[in-house]
Amino acid sequence: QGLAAEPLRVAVAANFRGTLQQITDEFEQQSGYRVTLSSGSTGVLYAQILHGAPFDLFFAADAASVQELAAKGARATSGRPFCYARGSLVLAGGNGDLAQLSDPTLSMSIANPVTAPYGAAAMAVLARREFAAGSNRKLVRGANVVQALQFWRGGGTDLALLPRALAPDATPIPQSWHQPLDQLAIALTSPTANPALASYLNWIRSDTVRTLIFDAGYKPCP
Amino acid sequence: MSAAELDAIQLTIALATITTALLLILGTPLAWWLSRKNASWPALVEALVAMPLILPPTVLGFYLLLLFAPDTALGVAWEKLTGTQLAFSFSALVIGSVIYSLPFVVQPLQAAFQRVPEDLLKVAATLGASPLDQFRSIVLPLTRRSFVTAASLGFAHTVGEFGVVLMIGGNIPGETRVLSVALYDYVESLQFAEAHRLAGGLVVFSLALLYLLYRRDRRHSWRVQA
Amino acid sequence: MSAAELDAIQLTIALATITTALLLILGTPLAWWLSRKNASWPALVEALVAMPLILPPTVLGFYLLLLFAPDTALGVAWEKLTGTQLAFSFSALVIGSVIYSLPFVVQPLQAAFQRVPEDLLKVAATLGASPLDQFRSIVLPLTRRSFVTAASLGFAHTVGEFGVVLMIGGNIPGETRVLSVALYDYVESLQFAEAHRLAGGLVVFSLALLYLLYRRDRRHSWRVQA
Amino acid sequence: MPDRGITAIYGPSGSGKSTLLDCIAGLRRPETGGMVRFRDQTWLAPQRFVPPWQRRVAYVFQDSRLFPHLNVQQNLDYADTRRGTVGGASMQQVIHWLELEGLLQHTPAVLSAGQKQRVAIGRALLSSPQLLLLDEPLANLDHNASQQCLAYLQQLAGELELPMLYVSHDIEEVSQLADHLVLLEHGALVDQGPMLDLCGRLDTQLSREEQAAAIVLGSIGQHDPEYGLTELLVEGQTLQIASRDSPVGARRRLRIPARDVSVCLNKPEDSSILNIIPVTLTQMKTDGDARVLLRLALGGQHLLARITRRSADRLGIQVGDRLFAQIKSAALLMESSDHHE
Amino acid sequence: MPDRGITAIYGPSGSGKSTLLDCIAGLRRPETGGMVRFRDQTWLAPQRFVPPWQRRVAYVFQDSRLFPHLNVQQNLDYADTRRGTVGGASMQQVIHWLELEGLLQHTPAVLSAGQKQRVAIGRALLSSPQLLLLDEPLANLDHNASQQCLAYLQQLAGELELPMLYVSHDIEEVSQLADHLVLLEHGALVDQGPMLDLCGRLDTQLSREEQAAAIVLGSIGQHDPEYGLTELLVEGQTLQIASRDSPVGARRRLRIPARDVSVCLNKPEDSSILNIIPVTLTQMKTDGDARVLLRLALGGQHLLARITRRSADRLGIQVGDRLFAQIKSAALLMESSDHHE
Ligand SMILES: Nc1ncnc2c1ncn2[C@@H]1O[C@H](COP(=O)(O)OP(=O)(O)OP(=O)(O)O)[C@@H](O)[C@H]1O
Ligand SMILES: Nc1ncnc2c1ncn2[C@@H]1O[C@H](COP(=O)(O)OP(=O)(O)OP(=O)(O)O)[C@@H](O)[C@H]1O
Ligand SMILES: [Mg+2]
Ligand SMILES: [Mg+2]
Repeated sequence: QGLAAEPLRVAVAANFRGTLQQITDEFEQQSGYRVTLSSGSTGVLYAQILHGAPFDLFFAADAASVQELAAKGARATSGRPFCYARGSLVLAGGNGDLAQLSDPTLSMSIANPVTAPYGAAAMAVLARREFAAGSNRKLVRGANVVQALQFWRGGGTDLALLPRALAPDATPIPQSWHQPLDQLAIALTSPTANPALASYLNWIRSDTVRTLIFDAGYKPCP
Repeated sequence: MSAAELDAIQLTIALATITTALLLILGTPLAWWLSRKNASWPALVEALVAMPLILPPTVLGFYLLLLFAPDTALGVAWEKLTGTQLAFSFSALVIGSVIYSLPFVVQPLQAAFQRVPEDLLKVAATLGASPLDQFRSIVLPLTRRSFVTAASLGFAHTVGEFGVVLMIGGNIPGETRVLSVALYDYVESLQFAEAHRLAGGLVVFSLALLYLLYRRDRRHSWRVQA
Repeated sequence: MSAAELDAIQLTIALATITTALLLILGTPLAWWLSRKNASWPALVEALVAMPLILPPTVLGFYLLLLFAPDTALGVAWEKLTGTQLAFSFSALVIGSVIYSLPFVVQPLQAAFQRVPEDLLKVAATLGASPLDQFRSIVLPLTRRSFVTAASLGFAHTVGEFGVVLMIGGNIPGETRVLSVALYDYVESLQFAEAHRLAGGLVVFSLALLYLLYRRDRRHSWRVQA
Repeated sequence: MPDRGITAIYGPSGSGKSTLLDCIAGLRRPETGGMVRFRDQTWLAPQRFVPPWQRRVAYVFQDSRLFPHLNVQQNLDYADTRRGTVGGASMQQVIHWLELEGLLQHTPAVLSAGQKQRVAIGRALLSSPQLLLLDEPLANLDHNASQQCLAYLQQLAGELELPMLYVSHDIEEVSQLADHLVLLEHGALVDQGPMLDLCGRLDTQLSREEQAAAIVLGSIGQHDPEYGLTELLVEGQTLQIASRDSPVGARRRLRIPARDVSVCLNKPEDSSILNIIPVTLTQMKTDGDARVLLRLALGGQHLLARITRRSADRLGIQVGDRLFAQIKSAALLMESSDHHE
Repeated sequence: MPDRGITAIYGPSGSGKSTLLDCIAGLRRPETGGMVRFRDQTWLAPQRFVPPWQRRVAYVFQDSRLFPHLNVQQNLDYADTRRGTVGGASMQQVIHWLELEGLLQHTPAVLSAGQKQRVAIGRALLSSPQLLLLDEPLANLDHNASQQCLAYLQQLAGELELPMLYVSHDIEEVSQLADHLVLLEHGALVDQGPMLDLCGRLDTQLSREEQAAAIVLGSIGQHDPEYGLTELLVEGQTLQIASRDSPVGARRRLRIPARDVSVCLNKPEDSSILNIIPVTLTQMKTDGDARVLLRLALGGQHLLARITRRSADRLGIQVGDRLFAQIKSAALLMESSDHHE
């Protein structure tokens, strides 16, 4: 196989990095291609891609930024956006009862609803009429889901609304309570010119990887 | 300008002002002590003061968060004393900012104090000035320029800091959501127009403020003679 | 320690060293110029130098990114000149760090230069020392302490900085993924044990380094006489 | 050392004069320990150290050390607002004495060296200390200005009963001003005692100086307003000195430099030298290659005369001879008050 | 001003002496413009300003201004490595002359004021300038040390042909050293000219000084080794002065302070005063209340004598009288070489 001197460069939203690392390690072993992962928040990666970041592939934590990239077409966004995972929310902490969401004495950490889809989803959950009693709770916003997790684990919030990937054992929130949390990816360079990219894209869509993603706490894409 | 932005601006000014005041109150005696000790172990204190510079803000914030949590000694003591939780409070922001910006205040002051001519302090002593009086009447005016530097570095850095603040503050609107965090939110959520507007305002305002400050300082300058 | 960590450490040391060297090379004449001008418009330059402090690092990074992008004048010129892209390169990190850390170098140096007794420079001039020679033989040794301060602030801040670096560097392993970013990655991917280890190593190492530096500096101190 | 009057500290450069003052002011601790006491206060003892700001000692440093961030007026105010006792010279007085009127708004950087020193003296006086230390305060002043300063210092020492320690290597200044003398060399005390005793002896450090001089004590006699002269009665003899308004009968000191005194065997009658008095030669000492120093008794007091060895031989003078001392009248201007005896 | 020899700048404190030197060194630009030229170099003109480091002028400042971060040896080296010309005093010579051997490893902070000043002089000499500016360099030195320095400076001026501008308010120092004199007051030139001319006149600033003195020029006559005396022939008269090893016939200057000269109508025979010479009274001027200053012609040269008005009246002297001037021999020690006439 023609081993490219240049490694394949993959940009990945920070919260998916761990999972993608596993996936990529296996790909590197099997294919012999080199892949480097660059993580950051989705917003940062988006801005970087818009301004010439040398990435071949972009795994976002949301749908909007990828769709916007595709729409802008500012770069050679080849191919269409595709969903690689669908997230779901869980309630961590407390006694596991969803009724706690209406208790104003329990503090809560979520991801920033302005920047993180999981944060927006969490807000949608909290805004439900049945939890209106808890609207005076202390609500702490982490910059991203990881910080929301840290606030709950180390910083002393009682509860947290997190992606299931971060807290697999916590109480699931019904999917219908919020917008679907599809996570989209998009190729930024042409797979036809880069055999490594083509091979990697195939690998991502393989069943092995689907299982890996599912095991990591995500639901399959529709 | 939105109400949320006004909130953030107000909070930022309060945080930076209180932090700068505390920095000067704590940093001045520390810098003085460091500048007058000739032993070598205070070098360890100097190195410790510089530590917050080395750690990336989020990492520093993470450790501070661990320190401030309600189940730590500090968290428990704070809750006993004030009845409120320390983590995610404005007080936590202040403490974090003070720790984070301490080197910016201590280092310039220490360097300045070290260059205050000992001879002038001796004269003041023979004229009946106690050490505190000497400090107030000789050292302070002679090092005014460095106080301006230290205070402006400390203030600016507190305004600009966001890693630590984000981590220990929890981005609570009206309580711990300061301007830098608001700005960060705009960039992260791809609202670039809003980001430009806020950043532009911040830059113009601080530029004007610093310009006036530095110009005033230049007017009152004097020179040491050998 | 993993190969990736070693890469990051090596990159960090290279970045901080080059940045500090550049900061001293650029900051020294700038600080000297600012310290000797008595007009009031250089106060504007002073305020400009302090600007990077005010903007949150990611925001500053964002604007630098806009500046460095391949389709801007700077990006195009750079590509013409070097044949490589500026954004997301090590060079971009260096430029960004220099801009970001400039106030930490310029401000202490300026304050120090301002306190160099003019009289001593006059003596040196009558002994045949040209201005450059005066600077080298009188000003530099007299302000050595402030150079230590400036260099250590600049170095430490470059090591600790990550918002700007993450934004304009793009977290590319072996190229722009420095220690602070690696640390961030560990935290983000919940590898807290690795994060603690790396942060602990960083703290111990820098503490030892700064301690030795400051202790050495204390040994060679002298005092101005009035 | 006496705690009253003016004590001069005299010694070559590097002999430890400034160091001694530093120790007295508490700015430096003697390495070998030691004691410093002032009146009923112990300032330094093995277990005791009174910090300088509690000693109420004002110090005029060899370099003037004005505060560079304050102008002249503010430098003076600095001391004035921290004055130890209520008495002492007032701001107006000090400004007037030292002629600082025109300088008040200047910053130290633009002052000439002499002006700086005057401001430093003024600043020290305004702190109204219980002891004044002066380290060559007049080194940068011209002759007239330093004469004027000396007169004011003397007046202060008298009126305010402010004891002073005065470091100088100008022996004229010293003997004009001081009541008591401390001689230092290589950091050690060589000699000390009342000015009058030390000056009249041939065996001290002082007599070896080019400017050796004796000091005699007399009382004011008649004034001669026509010629501006005053009589000073010393041991029954009359010396004519330039008038100052001293009351008749007042005791005054007179410094007579050895180089201004010559001797002759008979009293010359047609000389312009006014003061020719009979003395007895009590001691002779060769002084260098060409000269001898004579000690001449005038009643209980002594004069010094420095003449060439050749003259001594030519006149054939011997110890015990009765001679006439001629004192160049112009030299007699340095009359100084003598409150402290 | 002459570009050779030693020019003294004399004036009261604050009269602008230091300011003048600053302008010459290029450290300050005169506000009103002006010109500074040295030999064939123009240092300051309306369109020209030579920066100080190109003027090769060494400057001993009134405050010594040693570099605080360098020890004594390094301070000297600083000048030595930047010396203008190849010639000039060597490091060994300077250290020896100024007795700096024991101080080389000291930092300026621990030196006494006099020691600092000696180092500053040494540093200036080592830069081997084409012009040496000295601003009261001896103010903090004791009599012996300053005499020694003066001698070396004079030697330097002669041997190295190094012109000097010497600021001082000590007229003895000035007249001992200088060939040329510049009198300043309130920032303006009052008088200037060769030392000898200015000193012998009654109408100058100088004659009003307490230490007014005339300077006479003579040639060395016989030595008298037994008594350590040397004859100096001045206008046909013989003066006895203390020996120095000057070759017979050499021209020498002699400073004779007015206060050391008295007059009498007849020549006294039994006085210890060796030098009694016939003179003619050419001018009389009252000097203050009690005294008169006499100008005495000695051939083409002049002496000054200061006597009391009473003596003048008693002796009834008048302009034109032939008198005898008595010169106190001890005063004659201040002989100085005179290479530059
Ligand atoms: N800290 C010190 N360490 C070593 N030597 C010192 C220290 N301080 C002073 N000396 C030395 O002590 C001696 C006395 O210095 P001091 O300043 O008292 O002299 P001084 O009599 O005032 O002389 P001057 O008339 O020149 O001012 C000097 O030889 C000086 O070098
Ligand atoms: N920059 C300035 N602005 C205003 N006045 C000044 C400035 N520099 C000097 N002067 C004044 O000029 C006068 C002359 O000062 P200078 O230092 O030349 O005197 P000096 O003759 O050296 O006196 P001294 O014998 O006391 O050293 C002083 O009255 C001083 O106050
Ligand atoms: Mg001294
Ligand atoms: Mg002067």
